Amino acid sequence: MQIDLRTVSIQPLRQTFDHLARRFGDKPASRYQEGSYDIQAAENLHYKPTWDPDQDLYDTKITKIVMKDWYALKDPRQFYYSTYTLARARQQDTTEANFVFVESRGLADMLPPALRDTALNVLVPLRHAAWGANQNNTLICGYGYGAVFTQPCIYHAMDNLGIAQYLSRLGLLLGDTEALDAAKAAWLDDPVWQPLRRYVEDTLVLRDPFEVFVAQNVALDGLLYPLVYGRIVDDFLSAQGASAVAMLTQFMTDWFDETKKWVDAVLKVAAAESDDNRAVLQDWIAAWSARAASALLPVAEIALGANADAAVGEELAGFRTRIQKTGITI
Amino acid sequence: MSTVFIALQANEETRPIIEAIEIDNPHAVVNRQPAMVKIDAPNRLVIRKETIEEQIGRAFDLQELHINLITLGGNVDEDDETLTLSWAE
Amino acid sequence: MDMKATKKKLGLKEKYRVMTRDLGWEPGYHTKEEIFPYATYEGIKVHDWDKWEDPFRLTMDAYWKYQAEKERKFYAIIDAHAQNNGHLNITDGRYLSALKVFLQAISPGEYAAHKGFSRVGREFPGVGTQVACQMQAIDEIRHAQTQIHALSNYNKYYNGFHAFADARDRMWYNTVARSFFDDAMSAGPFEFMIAIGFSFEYVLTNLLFVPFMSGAAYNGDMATVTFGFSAQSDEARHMTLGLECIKFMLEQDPDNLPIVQGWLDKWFWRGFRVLGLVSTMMDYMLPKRVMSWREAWEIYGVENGGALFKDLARYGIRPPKGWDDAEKATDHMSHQIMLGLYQWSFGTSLHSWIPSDEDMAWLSAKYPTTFDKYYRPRWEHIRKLAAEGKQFKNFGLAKLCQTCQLPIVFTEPDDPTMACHRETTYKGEKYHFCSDGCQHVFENEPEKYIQAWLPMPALFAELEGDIGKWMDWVSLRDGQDNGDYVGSVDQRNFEQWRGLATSNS
Amino acid sequence: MTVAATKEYVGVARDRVGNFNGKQLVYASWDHHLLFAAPFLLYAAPQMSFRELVEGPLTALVQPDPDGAAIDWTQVEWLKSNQPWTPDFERSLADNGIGHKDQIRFRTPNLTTLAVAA
Repeated sequence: MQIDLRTVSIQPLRQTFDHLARRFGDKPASRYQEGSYDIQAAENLHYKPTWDPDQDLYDTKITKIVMKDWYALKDPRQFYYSTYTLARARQQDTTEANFVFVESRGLADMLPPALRDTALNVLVPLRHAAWGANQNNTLICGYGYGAVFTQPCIYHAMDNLGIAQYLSRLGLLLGDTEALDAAKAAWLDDPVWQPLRRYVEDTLVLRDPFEVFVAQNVALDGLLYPLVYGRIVDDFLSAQGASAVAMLTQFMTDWFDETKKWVDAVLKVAAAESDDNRAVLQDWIAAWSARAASALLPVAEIALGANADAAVGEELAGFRTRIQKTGITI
Repeated sequence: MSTVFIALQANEETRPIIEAIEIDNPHAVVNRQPAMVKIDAPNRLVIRKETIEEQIGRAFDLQELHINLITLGGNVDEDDETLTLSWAE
Repeated sequence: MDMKATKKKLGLKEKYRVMTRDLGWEPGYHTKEEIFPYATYEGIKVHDWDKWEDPFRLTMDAYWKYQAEKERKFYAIIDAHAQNNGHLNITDGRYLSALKVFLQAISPGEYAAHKGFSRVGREFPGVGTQVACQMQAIDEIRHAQTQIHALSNYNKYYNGFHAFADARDRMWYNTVARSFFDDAMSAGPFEFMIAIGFSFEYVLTNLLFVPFMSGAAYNGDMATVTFGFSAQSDEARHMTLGLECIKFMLEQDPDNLPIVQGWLDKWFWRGFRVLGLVSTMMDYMLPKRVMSWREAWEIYGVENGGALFKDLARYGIRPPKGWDDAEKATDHMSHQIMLGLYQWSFGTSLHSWIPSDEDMAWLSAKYPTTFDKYYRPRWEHIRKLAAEGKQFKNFGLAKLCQTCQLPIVFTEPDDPTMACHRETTYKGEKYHFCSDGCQHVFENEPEKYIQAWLPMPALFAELEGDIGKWMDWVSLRDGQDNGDYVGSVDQRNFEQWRGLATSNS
Repeated sequence: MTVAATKEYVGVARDRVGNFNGKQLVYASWDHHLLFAAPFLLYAAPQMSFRELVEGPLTALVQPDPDGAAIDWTQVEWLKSNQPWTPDFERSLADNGIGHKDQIRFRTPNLTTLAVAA
């Protein structure tokens, strides 16, 4: 029996789930709201973790940041799995087309060798830094509190993995597997890369999820992305005729523009919550951004030479202006 | 003898894939259930990219299987050309 | 040097290695123990993380592409379902109870798995393992969300769905699944992988998703079929990860075998008990049934699980300790749990009912050695009470198992007429269990299980047994969410709306 | 056995008697009468006499069983913690040694209406 259900008009009993009606009123909820708010267990947690019996399974006390409601840390992009995945699939189509364009037209081979080497030397070791970022965001997602704050972090972690893989492909395209091996050797032993590697390893031993968020997503990424993908790739390399490289890193440029809106929104709400939060954030950002700037200086020198110092200084000033808008002064 | 299996959603995209699996695995048994096709085979089942491409007339990446895959049983070994399910004999 | 001439074509395995495995490095500024502080305390010895085999070698580009395609298909169907009153296509309003169990008990489990895999995706020291776990972490939040989105439209028209978030933390039958996931998450990373990655995903989720989703298809519920099969397509990767992880542990060091075997014994039994709810969904809550719990157990438990343990025998693994008891319980559990749900239905955010003659004939055919002998007399007596206007309500509430948290509805493995009574005393406190399996789990780690939050005792400790207050506390609306399906608001609405759809009056 | 943990792991029992407002939990189960899906959970003061427990909540709860009205409480066989045991009806639960979360069982060998179909 086929029923023509479209002809039936019936009144719903309610518009949404109770926990969403309590937050937003009894009106149809968005899929972001349905998929994010209050979906983490909150009460009657059964057992203490064996990996740290001083913690609860979901614990607000493992960070110095204090929130009355962790669900206040809304993602302005309103990403849930589906919107996130569709957005990245579209970007992946573009990136794929860019790689095919560069490869099929032999643009990589047309790069002046010096520029190609600069691109390889600056970019390919960064795949290891991106891997560190993946680890850090996975930790924030795992131990942070409340899906609204933590789900963007697993998306961010997968993005970091994607970026590490795009950088690997870039290395393979411009320099084959030898480029990857050389980059790893540089990451491990070249003095140029040691301050940054040390920075990354220092973040990997942090256990306060919000401090990890600051050290990685705010401080390091906030300086690294505009410096490397904006200033070095899009400006410096392109101006000398290596715009093919910029095609291969377009994902990173677009991604940083998109994700920093989320990062800023989180900072803004957390800082507005209390003076204590603001003070903690201020200390963290000041300390980690100063370290990030000095760790990135030798990296910038690979491409910019003597101009690197000024470039990093300008990025740091730009970073301060950006952070200022979230209500935090450094 | 143990049974390995793969289950795929029953739809237009999987019809030629299932045919390809039948061609490569004459010993397999195809069970059609609501919305799902489950293919059982003793100990071993091999899915070949080439055979699927012959059925659908276009290039096929074996990882496309994930879109319509429901479940499987057996140790998985995947390379560019084949996906093999097996139990130790 | 001409790069182009020397460029190598990388195969899938090699490409995956350079794109993923090679991203990690040996730390120089901190020790591995500082970076991965939870990797060793469980006693699992790993000598070489590079021996980890990645079963499916998905890089992020492929992941985004294929998952986006699945998402587009899924939401197209969910949108159409909502726009076209798809809920009226289901065979009968009774079917909704199965969906209510799903949303209250299983979807929160998906979210817990998401959190757990995020944690182990950070805690394992090997890159291959980390990436595999992270992909599972992001898949699991997908499952929680697709389930909530698929069932959201049902919530608008039917009772019992609206308070799933409250019910997750407070409702008595939901603590069964909650405590299972809490148990896994409070364990170390290796045990978590055995619990969720291996026992739950590999040995048990086929039983949850495959026959039950075929059942949803039989019952006209395309929304559920879609989220079920769409989720299960990720599970194929997850199951393979679980199997890979267990093989990896067993290959790394012979000392790992007894630890792994102990976890298998524990988690097989924990998982089997959680699936008790699914047995009831399959045998009682699907108006049109695709196969019985017993038949599903034959295919996915005995045949598939048997093949798996035969395969693992080469490492010295034997089938889990509770295997024989599980086999014996399979002909009883769905009846025992449904009888419980029915007599406590004043306290459930779902409806239950007395099986019809036709249902009982089916149950008797599917369970020829047990249904008529043990369960039909009880149902017929309950039906007689209802006919006399004395619906059977058991206000005695229930003794719960300290480990699995189910009401102790189960009988002795070899005597279906005798309730299973197991108790022990630990540090001067009495604890009760539903089975030898659950008692063993407790006795191996008593300091863990004494902490269990048991909802029935809590009703007395916190609310002095006041059922009305308790209903407010769990957001259960008396007379709407609970009780017998017959005479319920859900029944009235479903039949009325369906009437509108099939006639011109 | 001990719990494998990164540091000392001590659990706090959630259902200690002190949490029950001066009362206690008692479980009661009627052997071979599985119409009642699980043993009953009773909430009682330790000073309550055994007779009050039996003639009050227990008698009320067993009524839905066709054998419920036929129980002769003076004839039933009792077990406590699965061991044969004889209660004193006039004394309190505490004096009968029924502690918090103890389970009592009772047997009525002659009453078998719903036990097993022929």
